[in-house]
Amino acid sequence: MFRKVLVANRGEIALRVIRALREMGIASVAVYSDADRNSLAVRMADEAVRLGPAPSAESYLRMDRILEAAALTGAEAIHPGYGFLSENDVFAAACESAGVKFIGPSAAAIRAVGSKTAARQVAKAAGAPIVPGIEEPVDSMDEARRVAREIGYPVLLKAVAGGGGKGMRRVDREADLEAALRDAASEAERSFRNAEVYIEKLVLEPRHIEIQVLGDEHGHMIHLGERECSLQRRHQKVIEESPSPVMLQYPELRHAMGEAALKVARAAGYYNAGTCEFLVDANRNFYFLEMNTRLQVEHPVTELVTVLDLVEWQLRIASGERLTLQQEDIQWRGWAIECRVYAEDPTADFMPSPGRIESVREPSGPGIRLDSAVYAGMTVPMEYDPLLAKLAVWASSRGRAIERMRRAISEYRISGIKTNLEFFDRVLADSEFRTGSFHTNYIPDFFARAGRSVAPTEDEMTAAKAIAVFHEAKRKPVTAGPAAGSRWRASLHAEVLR
Amino acid sequence: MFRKVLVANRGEIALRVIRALREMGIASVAVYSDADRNSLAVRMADEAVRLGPAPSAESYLRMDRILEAAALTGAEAIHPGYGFLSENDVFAAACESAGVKFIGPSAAAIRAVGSKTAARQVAKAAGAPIVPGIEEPVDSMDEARRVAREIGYPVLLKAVAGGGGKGMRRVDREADLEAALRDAASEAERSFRNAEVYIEKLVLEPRHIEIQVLGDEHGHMIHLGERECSLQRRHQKVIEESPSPVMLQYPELRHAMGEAALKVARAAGYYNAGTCEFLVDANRNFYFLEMNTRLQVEHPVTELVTVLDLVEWQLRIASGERLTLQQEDIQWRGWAIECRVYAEDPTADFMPSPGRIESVREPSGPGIRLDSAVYAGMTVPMEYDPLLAKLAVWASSRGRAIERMRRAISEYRISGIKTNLEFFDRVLADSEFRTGSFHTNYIPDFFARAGRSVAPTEDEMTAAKAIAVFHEAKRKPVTAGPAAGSRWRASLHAEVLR
Amino acid sequence: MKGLPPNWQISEIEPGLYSILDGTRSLEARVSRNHKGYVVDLNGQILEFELEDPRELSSGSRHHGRQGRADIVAPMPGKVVRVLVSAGDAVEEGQGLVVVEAMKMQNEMKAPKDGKVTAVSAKEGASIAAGQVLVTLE
Amino acid sequence: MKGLPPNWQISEIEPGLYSILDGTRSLEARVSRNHKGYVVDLNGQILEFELEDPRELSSGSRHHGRQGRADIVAPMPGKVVRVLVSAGDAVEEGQGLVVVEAMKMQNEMKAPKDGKVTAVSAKEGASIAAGQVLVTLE
Repeated sequence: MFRKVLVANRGEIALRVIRALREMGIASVAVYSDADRNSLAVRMADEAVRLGPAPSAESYLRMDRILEAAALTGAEAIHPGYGFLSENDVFAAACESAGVKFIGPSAAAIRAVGSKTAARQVAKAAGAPIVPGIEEPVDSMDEARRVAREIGYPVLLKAVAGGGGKGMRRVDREADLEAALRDAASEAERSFRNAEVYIEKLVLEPRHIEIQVLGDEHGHMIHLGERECSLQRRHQKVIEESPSPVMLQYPELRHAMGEAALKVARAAGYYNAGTCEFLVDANRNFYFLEMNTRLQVEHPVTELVTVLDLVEWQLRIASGERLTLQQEDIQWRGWAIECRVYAEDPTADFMPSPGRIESVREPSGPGIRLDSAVYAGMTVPMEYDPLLAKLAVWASSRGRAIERMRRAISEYRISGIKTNLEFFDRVLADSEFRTGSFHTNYIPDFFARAGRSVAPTEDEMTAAKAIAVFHEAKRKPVTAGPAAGSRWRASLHAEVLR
Repeated sequence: MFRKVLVANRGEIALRVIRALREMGIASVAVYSDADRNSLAVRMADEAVRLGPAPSAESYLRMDRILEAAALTGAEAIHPGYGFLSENDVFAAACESAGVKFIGPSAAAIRAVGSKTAARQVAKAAGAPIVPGIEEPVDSMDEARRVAREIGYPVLLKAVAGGGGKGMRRVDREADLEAALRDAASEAERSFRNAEVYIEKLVLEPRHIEIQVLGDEHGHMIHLGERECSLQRRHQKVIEESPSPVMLQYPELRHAMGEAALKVARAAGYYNAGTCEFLVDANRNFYFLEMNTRLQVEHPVTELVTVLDLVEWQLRIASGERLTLQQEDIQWRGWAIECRVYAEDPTADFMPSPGRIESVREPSGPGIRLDSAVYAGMTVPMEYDPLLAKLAVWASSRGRAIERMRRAISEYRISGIKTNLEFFDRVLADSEFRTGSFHTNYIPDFFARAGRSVAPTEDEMTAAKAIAVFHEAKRKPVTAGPAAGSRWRASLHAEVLR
Repeated sequence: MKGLPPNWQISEIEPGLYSILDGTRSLEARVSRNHKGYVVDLNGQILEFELEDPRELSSGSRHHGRQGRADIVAPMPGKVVRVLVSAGDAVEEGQGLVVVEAMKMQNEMKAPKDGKVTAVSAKEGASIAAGQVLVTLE
Repeated sequence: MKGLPPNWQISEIEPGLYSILDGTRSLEARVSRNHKGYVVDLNGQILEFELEDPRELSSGSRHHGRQGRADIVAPMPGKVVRVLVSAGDAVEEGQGLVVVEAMKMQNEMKAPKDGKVTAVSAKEGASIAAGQVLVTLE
């Protein structure tokens, strides 16, 4: 096993890996940008090395600086987390050249399934069902028109190098195709420095379900079942669960999708942890979408229902160990739900809300798992994505898990910036969510039904104002007589002049 | 099911019950003494009612005030937690008379096994093995001498109404008997308002292992396996685990002890959650000690390995539901360890350390369960016991659980008061603890081997002093020239005169 | 305390954090301020408002009503990605004015009403603070 | 900063909490004070000491060395349960002087050296603060 591992990431996932390293007796090296000098990752790691200024391009995307940090500290391996360089085959190869183990699949496997079009070709060849469309980027408007007509509207334009909904556009009719293609390509160029876009059939009212696979470097691979990821906003997942509610009724679907995922991964010569994403339509037809060649954000829900430690296995596999689990060893027990707590403002169309966190109170007690990287006094940087924490719960059933999550949210307080905690409580209380029968348009539909946020009642507003007045009076005690007002003004004046 | 339940306790156990109530959709009522007005229990409960001043006798032990609070709020049931009135048959009966359900066993069952001597008689009659001794309190020195000679020294004097080591004395020879009896009786009188003491054979180098039982009000009862509670200091448990390491080697012992526990509980007409304590000697002979007729402090380790929710079951049983679990449904999976975080000073013989908590950073991430009732800015009252929090972990094996606990401790920070967190890390790193082979004298032996605390190295002390100097310089910037010193003194002077 | 509901008993946990017992009902509230006014977290629900209290610290509202001038302010710190209008342009309610980026997300600031652009303070590529005026309409 | 080890780079997280990079090695330290002096939590290890720094705030040490006077002070807030000695008594090192109760535990304050009791300030039943002198030996 490695003696020292560098974690080439930030935020909660850096902490997740540092925690696993500590539990395994492996020294940890954090890397940080100037915006993260005071982060919990830097403070909890055994060592820390500066990469550069806040922007990712000058820090967490600097392969050279990361490899220098590994050399400086003598780290034998690099865990890339998710995002940043985690799915970058050039980085994986550079690690190999530098004699540092990249904790993930081989550079060749990343290349084989790293782009969506390549992955579709692999899946098709391996016999896994894929969404109708083409496997190549479109290179002209004429070709785009031809392909779209062939597979039939509505179609989806997607960035070849994409993720997180960037460079993605739904097109319902030919008239909109040209503008959408231009928008998608320019967004793809901005986001990934790769303007290539491809077209696929839009599956209507699908669930988004993904399968976790885990394989060693000696040819043995299993799947760990599914995660239900249909609850998305702007193509970003916000609530995930495992199992998927659909599997309660149709348990054979897990096996079928698991087999399909393993076909794709095996065809790509994949090892370590990876995820195959699928769309599942109302008739439970499933279509392979793409493969994420790294640890997923939402891996905790799989860990909670399988009681396996995915990061521990990533490390063991990368160090050459054999995966000692067989497919039949894997059992799914109870129910897990995860909420992604973002710095965003539900009352302002979920706009990002970076800034200083004044105070934090975290939920705890039975069945709670919190993967967070924030603390009171922290300034949430505006340079990175707005994920503050992942709040996950486990309980014996879906209903109990939902109630446990609501309990946890009722304890959770983050002040100074806005978060989507209230939004989660509204969704978890929603009867349609609770039926378990929903698809990827659930959140837009929910907003249409129930609004983006709930206006406070008059009683609540009266109470809040009364407290604010009490608070002001406490901060600046009012003494009797007219002098009070002018003293107030004087002190205000002094404050302004300061 | 109840619609509203009053929680007649404070601290972490009040929160534990309030959390369960919230998850079950039951309204919660907290009660509080003046020392706990700002507690998390008061803030997290739906309602809260003041009982009286800080001393327990004027607040948490006031049955009349608690029943008034239940009547005022319309609570249908009372959860007593542990300690305070939880094992008080008079209170259980008073609840019944007041038409409020006592969440626990019947008053008659508490009487049947509530005192240690009564419990011994029940156990003996039911055919469960007990420690040689007498079942009645001694009422004279002569009788005490006769009994102690009969069963042979060393003997143990124990308070009939006791718990937590109060009113307990080891006596190695007759010469010490009289003084020890006087001490034990007066401590018992002070602690429990009951001076009665009994004598039993001291089992040498025993493990302290307890069995959790759970039964409904319709005559069905099962056991949930054991908790290893041998790690005690001053007869207070500090680290508990489940399973007991001894069960790894001798799995049949769990079944035998479970059966014995059920015999005792059934003979007492017991229902709801309860615990039978046993001593287990080196030859795995086990002796019933006493029964705790309530939820135990350390119940989380059982919950973690059985994935059952004991408080949920307490509530369901008290509302008349049947226990739908059969003995063969119960499975023990992985390993759980709990550390009791106390406000005490390891460098000063673990003396209590009440006071103001300046800041708290709590551990989180995979496999952590924290039941805590403290927050930054809280003043830990000196009137109650020093338990601040229970830190529990689950992992797939004992070794992994130990490393996970050490990782959690490495993240945990409580400043302003002293705690025993460092002590836990030393024990968890101790090779004897890690073998799993130990008995109730482990902690005194550990102190004899390794000292009460570890002196910092010179390097550590140098670093700490450098930081303190840096901190002072930062708080009061030094400007050049001799004026700085006098300005410093002037401001100090002003401070003193204030 | 004038204005406090009857039966309220308030206890301060730390500056700005209060536990309130309204009879037996337990409430918890945290009071803070942002550039728009007061933010009260009441049992996890966020309420935002301005106080008419004469002792309010705000140095003057930036909001001028629907009929008159309207300042479009940055709702969060970020960077101006694109400016979509120029001074003198007529705009319709809902029309995009400025695109601001923060935390890897682009957000379009839209006109709150029909009107005319009287000033454009936003500059493409510039960093901005929460509450900073980007565009003024009339 | 004089006295700081070379290669240290310190960053303040909040008042009293520091992240230190000693080369690449990461340390975290919280500095606070109690009635005895400084308390530094260094990566979870608690170190207590007094500083010889001239700017120390302490208004005079209570510790007078092994040879001379010794004040027995309360290590925590609590209540005096029993006073076991009177002024004028000769005591041996380790002998119990006062029993203090806090958090349901009784603790015996013991003589740190052989000597004579010169003053007993502790009163049975009295509440005491941390650092309060209970007994003085000579």
